[in-house]
Amino acid sequence: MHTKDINENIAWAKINEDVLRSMENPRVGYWVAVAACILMVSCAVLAEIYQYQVGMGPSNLNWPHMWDLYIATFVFWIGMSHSGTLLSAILHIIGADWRKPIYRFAEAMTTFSLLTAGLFPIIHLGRVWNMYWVLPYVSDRGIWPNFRSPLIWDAFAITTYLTSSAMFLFIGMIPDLAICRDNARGWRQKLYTVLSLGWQGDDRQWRHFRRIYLLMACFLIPLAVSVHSIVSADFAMSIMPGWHITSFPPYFVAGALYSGCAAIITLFIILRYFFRFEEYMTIPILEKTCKLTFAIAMVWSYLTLVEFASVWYGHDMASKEALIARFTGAYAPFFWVMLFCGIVAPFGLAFERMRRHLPTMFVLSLILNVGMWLERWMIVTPTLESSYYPFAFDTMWPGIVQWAIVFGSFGWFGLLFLIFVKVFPSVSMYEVKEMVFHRRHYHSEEQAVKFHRRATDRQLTDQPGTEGA
Amino acid sequence: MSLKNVLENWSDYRKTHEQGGHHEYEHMWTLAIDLNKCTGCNACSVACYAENNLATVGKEKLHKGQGMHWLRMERYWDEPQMGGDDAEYHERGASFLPMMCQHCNAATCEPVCPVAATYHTPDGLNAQVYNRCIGSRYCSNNCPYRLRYFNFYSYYDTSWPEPLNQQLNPDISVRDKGVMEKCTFCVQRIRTGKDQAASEGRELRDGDVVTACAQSCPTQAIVFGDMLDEESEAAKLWAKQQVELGPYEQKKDKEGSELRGYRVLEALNTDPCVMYLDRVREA
Amino acid sequence: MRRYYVMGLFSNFEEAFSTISDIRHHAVPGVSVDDVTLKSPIEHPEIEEILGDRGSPLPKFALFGAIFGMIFGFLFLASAQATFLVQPAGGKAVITLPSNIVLSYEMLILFAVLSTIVGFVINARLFTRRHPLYSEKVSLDQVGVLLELDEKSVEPMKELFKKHKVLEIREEVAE
Amino acid sequence: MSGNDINRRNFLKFMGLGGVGAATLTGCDMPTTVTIEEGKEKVVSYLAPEEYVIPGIGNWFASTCQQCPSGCGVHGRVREGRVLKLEGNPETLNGNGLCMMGQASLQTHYNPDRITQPMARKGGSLVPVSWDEAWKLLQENAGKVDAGRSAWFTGTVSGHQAVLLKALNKAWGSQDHYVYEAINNAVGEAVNEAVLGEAVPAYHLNKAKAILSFGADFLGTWVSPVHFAKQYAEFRTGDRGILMQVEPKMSLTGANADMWVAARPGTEGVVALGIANVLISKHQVSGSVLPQAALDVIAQYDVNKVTEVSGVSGDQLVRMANYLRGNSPSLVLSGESAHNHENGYQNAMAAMMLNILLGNVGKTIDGSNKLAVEELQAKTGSSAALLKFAEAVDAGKYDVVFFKGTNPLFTAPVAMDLAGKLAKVPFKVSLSMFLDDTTMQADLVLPLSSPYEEWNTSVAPYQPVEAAISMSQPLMNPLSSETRSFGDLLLGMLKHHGVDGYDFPSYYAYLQDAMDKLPASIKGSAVDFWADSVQKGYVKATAEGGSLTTKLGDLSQKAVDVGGDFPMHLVPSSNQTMWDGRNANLPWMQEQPDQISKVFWDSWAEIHPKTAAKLGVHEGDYIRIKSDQGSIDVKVYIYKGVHVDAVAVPMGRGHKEYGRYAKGNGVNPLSILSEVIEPTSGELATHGTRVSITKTGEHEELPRLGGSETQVGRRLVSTVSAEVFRRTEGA
Repeated sequence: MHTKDINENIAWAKINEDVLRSMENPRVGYWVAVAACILMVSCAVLAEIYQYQVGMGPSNLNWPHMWDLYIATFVFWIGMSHSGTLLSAILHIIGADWRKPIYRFAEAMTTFSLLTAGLFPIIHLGRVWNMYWVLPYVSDRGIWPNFRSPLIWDAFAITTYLTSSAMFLFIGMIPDLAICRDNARGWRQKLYTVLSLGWQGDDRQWRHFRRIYLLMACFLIPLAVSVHSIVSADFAMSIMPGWHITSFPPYFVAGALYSGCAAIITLFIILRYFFRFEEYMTIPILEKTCKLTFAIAMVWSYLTLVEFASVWYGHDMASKEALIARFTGAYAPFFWVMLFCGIVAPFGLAFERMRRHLPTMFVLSLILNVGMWLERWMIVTPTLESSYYPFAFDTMWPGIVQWAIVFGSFGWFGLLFLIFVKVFPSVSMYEVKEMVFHRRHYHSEEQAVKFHRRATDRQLTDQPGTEGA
Repeated sequence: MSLKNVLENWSDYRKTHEQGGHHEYEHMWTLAIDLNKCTGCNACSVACYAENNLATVGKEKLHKGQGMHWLRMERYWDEPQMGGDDAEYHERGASFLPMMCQHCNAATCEPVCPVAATYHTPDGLNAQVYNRCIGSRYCSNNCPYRLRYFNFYSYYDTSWPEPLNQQLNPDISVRDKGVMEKCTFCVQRIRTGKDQAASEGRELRDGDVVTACAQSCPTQAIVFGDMLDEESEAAKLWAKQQVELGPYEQKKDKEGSELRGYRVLEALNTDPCVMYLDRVREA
Repeated sequence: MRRYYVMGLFSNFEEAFSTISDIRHHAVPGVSVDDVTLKSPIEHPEIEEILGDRGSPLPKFALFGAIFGMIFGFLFLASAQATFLVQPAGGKAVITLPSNIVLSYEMLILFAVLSTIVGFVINARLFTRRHPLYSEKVSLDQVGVLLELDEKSVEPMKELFKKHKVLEIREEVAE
Repeated sequence: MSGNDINRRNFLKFMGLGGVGAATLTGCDMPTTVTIEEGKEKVVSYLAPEEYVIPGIGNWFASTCQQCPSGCGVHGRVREGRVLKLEGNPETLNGNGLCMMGQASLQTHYNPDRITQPMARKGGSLVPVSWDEAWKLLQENAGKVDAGRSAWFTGTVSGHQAVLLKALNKAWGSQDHYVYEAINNAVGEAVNEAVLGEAVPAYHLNKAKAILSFGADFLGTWVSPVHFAKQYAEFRTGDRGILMQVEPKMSLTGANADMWVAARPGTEGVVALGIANVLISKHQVSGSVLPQAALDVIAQYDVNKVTEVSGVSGDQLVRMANYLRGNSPSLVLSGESAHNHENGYQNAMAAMMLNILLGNVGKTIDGSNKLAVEELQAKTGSSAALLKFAEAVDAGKYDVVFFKGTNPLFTAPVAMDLAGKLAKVPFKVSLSMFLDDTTMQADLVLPLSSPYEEWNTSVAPYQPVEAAISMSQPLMNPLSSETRSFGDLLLGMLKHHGVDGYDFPSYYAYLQDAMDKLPASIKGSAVDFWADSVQKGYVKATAEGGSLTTKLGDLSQKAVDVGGDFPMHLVPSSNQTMWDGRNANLPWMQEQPDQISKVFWDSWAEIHPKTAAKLGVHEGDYIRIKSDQGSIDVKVYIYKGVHVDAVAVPMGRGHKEYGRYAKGNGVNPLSILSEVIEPTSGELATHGTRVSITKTGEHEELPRLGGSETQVGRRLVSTVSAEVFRRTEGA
C-alpha cells in the first residue's frame, strides 16, 4: 500500500489555519493534562525539598551505591534529546523532506529533555546549594572547577547543547513566528512581534536563513554525538568494571537516538490525535519514522551484543563478573526486561500492519522507552552492586524520594511540552508549505521541466537546499 | 591565569605521574601493614572513630550502607580456588584486612571530582576538602577500593547527644550532610607533628607523627612513616619488601619474589601508598 | 526626484519569478534586478539564480567562531589549569590534553554557533522595522516583488506586474 | 571546635557548684572538684586557665583503663579541659596498644545515659534524691544492720578501693564480698592453683614456638588480651610460632590460628588426651614426667576414640602432635569454651597435662611476679561467687547488699531466678554509672564518677613481667557535680560508721597518704614519689615470685551427655565488642562489626552450613533456640567456623535496661542457660546448656558489614606459607 507523505494540493491557507488553530482554545483534556503534570512535578518538588533538608539518606543511596536513578534518568533524558537533532539536523542535511511536518516538536523535545536532564545532576548533588561551583568563573581565590572530571565535561556539553539546540529550534521557528505575528491579536501579537525579530520574508533573510539553518544542522550533529559520548564518559572514563567500556560512546549515542525516535513516535501519535494533524502527520511519515527507529534499534542491539561479547571475550575477570552479575544478579529481572524491550520488541516495527496501527505503535513506542530507561539503570546500578571490591558488594533498591523525583521529571517534561504546543506552532507551517510546493513541482513532470527551463545557467539540482526526494 | 606562565612552563605542566609529575613532594606518607601480625581485633577502627569524629549512624543506617567506617576491618574466608579448601571447617581461620584510604598517587578519585575537592597535597596525601565538596559522589564511585564515605544525613544531632559531643576532636571538623569523607592519614596529627618540629627548630623525625590506627594497634602491625625519609621504619619496610611507589608491577628480584609485600589491586595502576604484607599460614 | 516603493503580490510563484526574470533582462529601463526584494512565505533557493548570486558571509562567521572557540577554549583551560596547581592530579599532568581536547571541542561548537547567530542577525537585518509595504499575505501564500523606483519607472513596472497577472499592487512614497 | 562553649558551660557549672555545694556536701566532706594539676583542689574557671593549658594544644596524662579487668595503662589526650582520646601507655604491660574497648571507654565517660544524681526507690520507682537524703537513707537502712547481714557484690576490685572495702566490711562485721565476673578464668585458676601452685602464672607466648589453645581467646577476651597481642606479635615474627586453636566456635584467636580445629563442645580435654596419646605412642615423648594414673587415662584415648568423642579427625590430632613435638618449647592454654562445662576442670587439667608432658612449665609458663603489697592485690571474679551469693540471698542472709561494677541481673542465667531471690533483700544499694538491669532493681542508686574523673589506684590481676600499682588520675573535671568516686563513697561510708583512721577530706587525700606510707623499697629514690607515680601512671612494686610445681590431678573424663531432646550445644560466646554486656551502651562498640561475623547492633546465632542445610535456613532466617529454661529467637549467620553440633550466640546484647544504645538490641543467650555447674571449682558451666533449634519461618536481613564473604578471586590478601616466611624473614 502506498500513499503520499502529504497531500500536495493542500491549500496553504489551510495549513496556517490548522496549525494556528492548534495553538488556541485549549480544551478540557488539555487542562487535565496540565493539572496531571503539575501534580507530578509537585511530587518531585516535595521530594526534593525533603531531600534538601534531610540529606541524600532517604533516597536510599548508600555505600557503594552512590549513584542510582538520578544519574540513570539523567542519561535517559539526555538520550531523549537526541531525537530532535536526528530528525531535524541529519534528515535536513541528507534532504529527507518528510521530516518537515514533524521536526518541530522533535526539536522542542530536544530542548525540553535537556531542560529536564539538566535538573538531575543538580538534584543528585549532596550540597545542591553549591552547584554553581562547577562553572568556570573567575574566583578571587583562584579556584577553578576540575576540568578533568567528566562531570565538568557534562556541564560544558549540556550547556553547549542546550544553547545550540534551543537556538536551532528558535531560528527554525522564526518564519512561523512571523506567521503567528501576522495572525495573532493581543498579548500573543506582542509576544510574536518580539520573537519574530522583524522577519518579513525578504529574499535576503531567506538566503541567510538557509545558510544558518544548514550550518547549525552541521554543528548540531557532531555536537549531539559528542554530548552523548561525554555522558557516556561519566562511565567510560571511570575505572569500574562494567563502566569502563570502550564501546560506550557509540553505544550511548545509538541508545540516545533509539529512545529519541521512540519518543517521537509517541508524541507523533498524541499530537496527531489531539490536534487532528492527520493531514500533516500522516501514516506514511509515521512509517518512515518507524523504519528509522527499527534501523537504530538494530544498531543499538548490535552494540549491546558487541559490548557483552567484547567483555566476555576479554580476560578482565572483574568486568566479566560485572557482566554475569547483570544477567544473574539481584537486578537480573530488570535486565532481562530491558533486553526484551530493547531488542525483541522493536521487531514489531518491522511489520507494516503494525506500523500502520496507531494504538499498537503507541504502546510499542512506550515499551521501547521503558526498555531504554531500564538500560540506563542497568548500566549504572549493577556495576555499583559488584565491582572490584568484594567487601563492598551490595544490592540496593531506590527509595521513595528517588522514585518521586524520577516520576516528577516526566511531569516536568510534559508540562513544558504542553505549554509549548499552545504557545508555539508544533508543526512547521513554512516548511510544510515548502514540502508541498517542491513536491508539487518535482512530482509533476511538466512543472519541473518548465521550471528548469526558466532557470538560467546551472543545474538546479546541485543547489543545496530544501528540495528533496 | 597568564599565557606566559603556560608557555614558559609547558613541559613542566605536561609531566605525568610516571614522569615524576609537576609537584615536588615534601613528604610521602605511607603505611605498611603486616597481615601476619594483624589479628583483626578492630582496635584501629575504634581508634579512628575516636580520633576523627566519625559519626555512629545507628543500626538502620549502617545496615543501609550509610556508615562512616573510614578504617574498616575486612574479614574474608578462604576460597577453594585461592588455596582454601572445601573441608568441613575453616581450618586456616580468617583473612583480615584493615582497609583505609590508600592515598593513591595516581588516585582515580581525584580526576573525576568536578570541583577539585579532592587533591594531592605536597605531603603525598589524597586530601578531601570538605568545604569545597558539593557531593557529586563520583569519587566514591570511581574508587576501586570503595573507601570513600558520604554523609547521607547530618549526623551531628543524632550521633553525639550531650555530653558525647564533648569528646569531639577540635582539631578537625564534624562533617555535615552532603559531603564526602574518608581516611586522612590523621592529617591533624601530621599538622601537629610538623608544628611541634618547627617550634623545636628541627626536621620532622620518624615517629613524630603516628596515625591513630598505628598507635593503637596492639600488635604494631600498622607502621606509619614517610617514604622520603629513608631512615623511617616504614620506608625500610617497603625497601625490605622490595615494594616501590610508582610501578604497577613490582620488580622484585629472584629472592624477593617470595617476599610478602604488595599493594591491593596494584594492577589498576592507582599507585597506592599503603603496602600490605601477606598473611602467613603454616600450611 | 521622488522615490517610490512598489510591491506586486503574486499568487502564482512562476509569474513572480518571470517578472523578476524580466526585470533582470531590463524589461523596465533604469530598473535593475539589484533593486528587487522578493518577499516570500517559503524559501526559494532557485530564485538566487534569477536574482543573481547575492552570497552569504555566514560560513565565515562560523569559521571564525569555530577557530576562536577552539583556541580560546584551549588557552582558557590551559591557563586556568596552570594557575590552579592544587587541582587534583590523579597522576595526570597539570595541563591534560584529553580533557582539554574534549572541552575545546565543545567550546568550538558553542562559539561557532553563537558567532553564526550573530552573523545571521546582522546580515539578515533582523531587529529592523517591517517594510511599510509588508503584507501579511506574504506569510501566507503569496509572493511579493518589492522595488524601490524612481517616479518615472513606477508605471512601467506596474505594467510589467500586470502582464504577469499580479493580484495586487501597493505603492508608497519612500521617505 | 567550641572552646568558648565549654568555657561557658564549665563556668556555669562551677557557679552551680558554689551555690549547691554548701548545702549538699555537708554530710560528706567531698572535694568540690579536683583539677588534673597536682595539688590544686580549687574550682578554677577557664577564664583563668591552668598555666599548662595552651588553647589548641593537647596534653597527655597517664591513667588506667577500667573497661575490663586487664587494667591497661593509658595516656589520655586532654585539650581545653576535655579528654579526647586514649592511647596505650607504652611503659605498661599493654605497651602502645589499646584494644577497642579501651578506646571506647571514653564513651563510658561521656555517655549520655549516665546517672547524674542519687536515686531512691519511692513508690516502686526510682526517683532522684539529694545526696543528703541518699546518705540519710543509707544510714537508716544500712547503718544499723546487724553484723554479717550485709554484703558487697562487685566486679573485680583492687588497689586502695579493695583496702577500703575490706575495712568497711570489717566495720559492718561482714566477711561477705562476692566478686563476680561473667567472663573469667576461674576454672583455669583453680587448675593452675592445684597443679602449679599458683593461680595466675606468667605465660610467655613470645617464647613459645607453638601454641595450642583449647578455647583460650587470648587475643580477644582471655585474661589480658592486649598484653597477649603484643606477645603474639613477637611470637609470629622471626621464626614464627604455630598457633593451633581447638574450640567449638571460632574466636578471634581461632581466626588467626594456623590450624583451627572444631571440637564438640566439652571434649577439649579428650582432644588433649588424644594428643598426649599420639605424642607418647608415636613421637616417643617420655611419659615419665606424668604420674602413672595419668598415663593410664591417656592410654585409653587413642586416635579412634578421640575422633569418636570429639569429632576431631585423626589427621588433625596427628598434625597437632607433630607441630607440638617439632616446635619446642610450646605452650598449651585452656580458656572459656573448655572451662565452662561440667567437666571444665578436667579439660583444663588435660591441657595442663600437655604442658607438663611437653616440658613447658618453667619455659613458657613461669611463676608470676607478685605485687609487693598484698592488700592491694586484685580480687578476681568468678561465677561461683554468683552462685554462692544467690544461695545466701535466697536464704535471707542479708539485709543490705551493695552492688558495684557488675550487672548480675543481666549476666546470670534466668534459671537462677536471681531477681526473685534479690527481692528477699530489703535494701539494695547500687553504686553505678548507669541504670543497668541490676541498678534498676536497687533501692538506692549512688552515681559514680567515671574512671577518668577520679583518683584511684588499681592492680591488674595479670601482670607477669613486673607487678605494678596502676595510677588513675582525673583526666578532666567531672561532667556532673553530683557523681562521686567509688573511693570517696567508701571513705564516706567508713566515716558514717565512725571507723577511726579514715578521717581524710577526700579519697584523693587518703590515697596520697596511703601511697606515702608504702615501703621505701617501692617508693625508691624519686624526689616527689606521688607526682612521679601519677605522671608515669604506675608504681612498680614487684616481689619475687615462687617457682611452679607440677602436681597433676585426675585426668579422667566424664562422657559428654548426648543431649536427648536438646541435641545442640549452646555456646554463649564472648567477644571484645560487647564483653559481658558492659559495652552495649557504647555507640562505638555497637557500631563496630563483630570481629568474625561482622554483624553490628544486633544479635545473631552462628551455625554450621550443614546444620543450616538440615534446618533449611539461610542467613537472616530466624531460628528458635530452646533449652529447658526457655527459648530465644535469633537470626542466623552461617559459616564454617562453628561446630556442627553447636549453635553460638554471642553474649552482651539483649539488655532490658542500660540506656538508649543497649536497650532492645538483640537477645541475651545467658537468659536461657540451664543451671549446670562445674563441680570441682563450683563455677557456672555456661557452655553446658543443651538446646534444640528450629526454624521459625521469619526472616530479616542480618545487619552485617561486607558484601562478600570471600575475596571472589580478587587476591586482596593472599596467603604465604610459613616455610617461605621463615626463609625470607626468619630470624
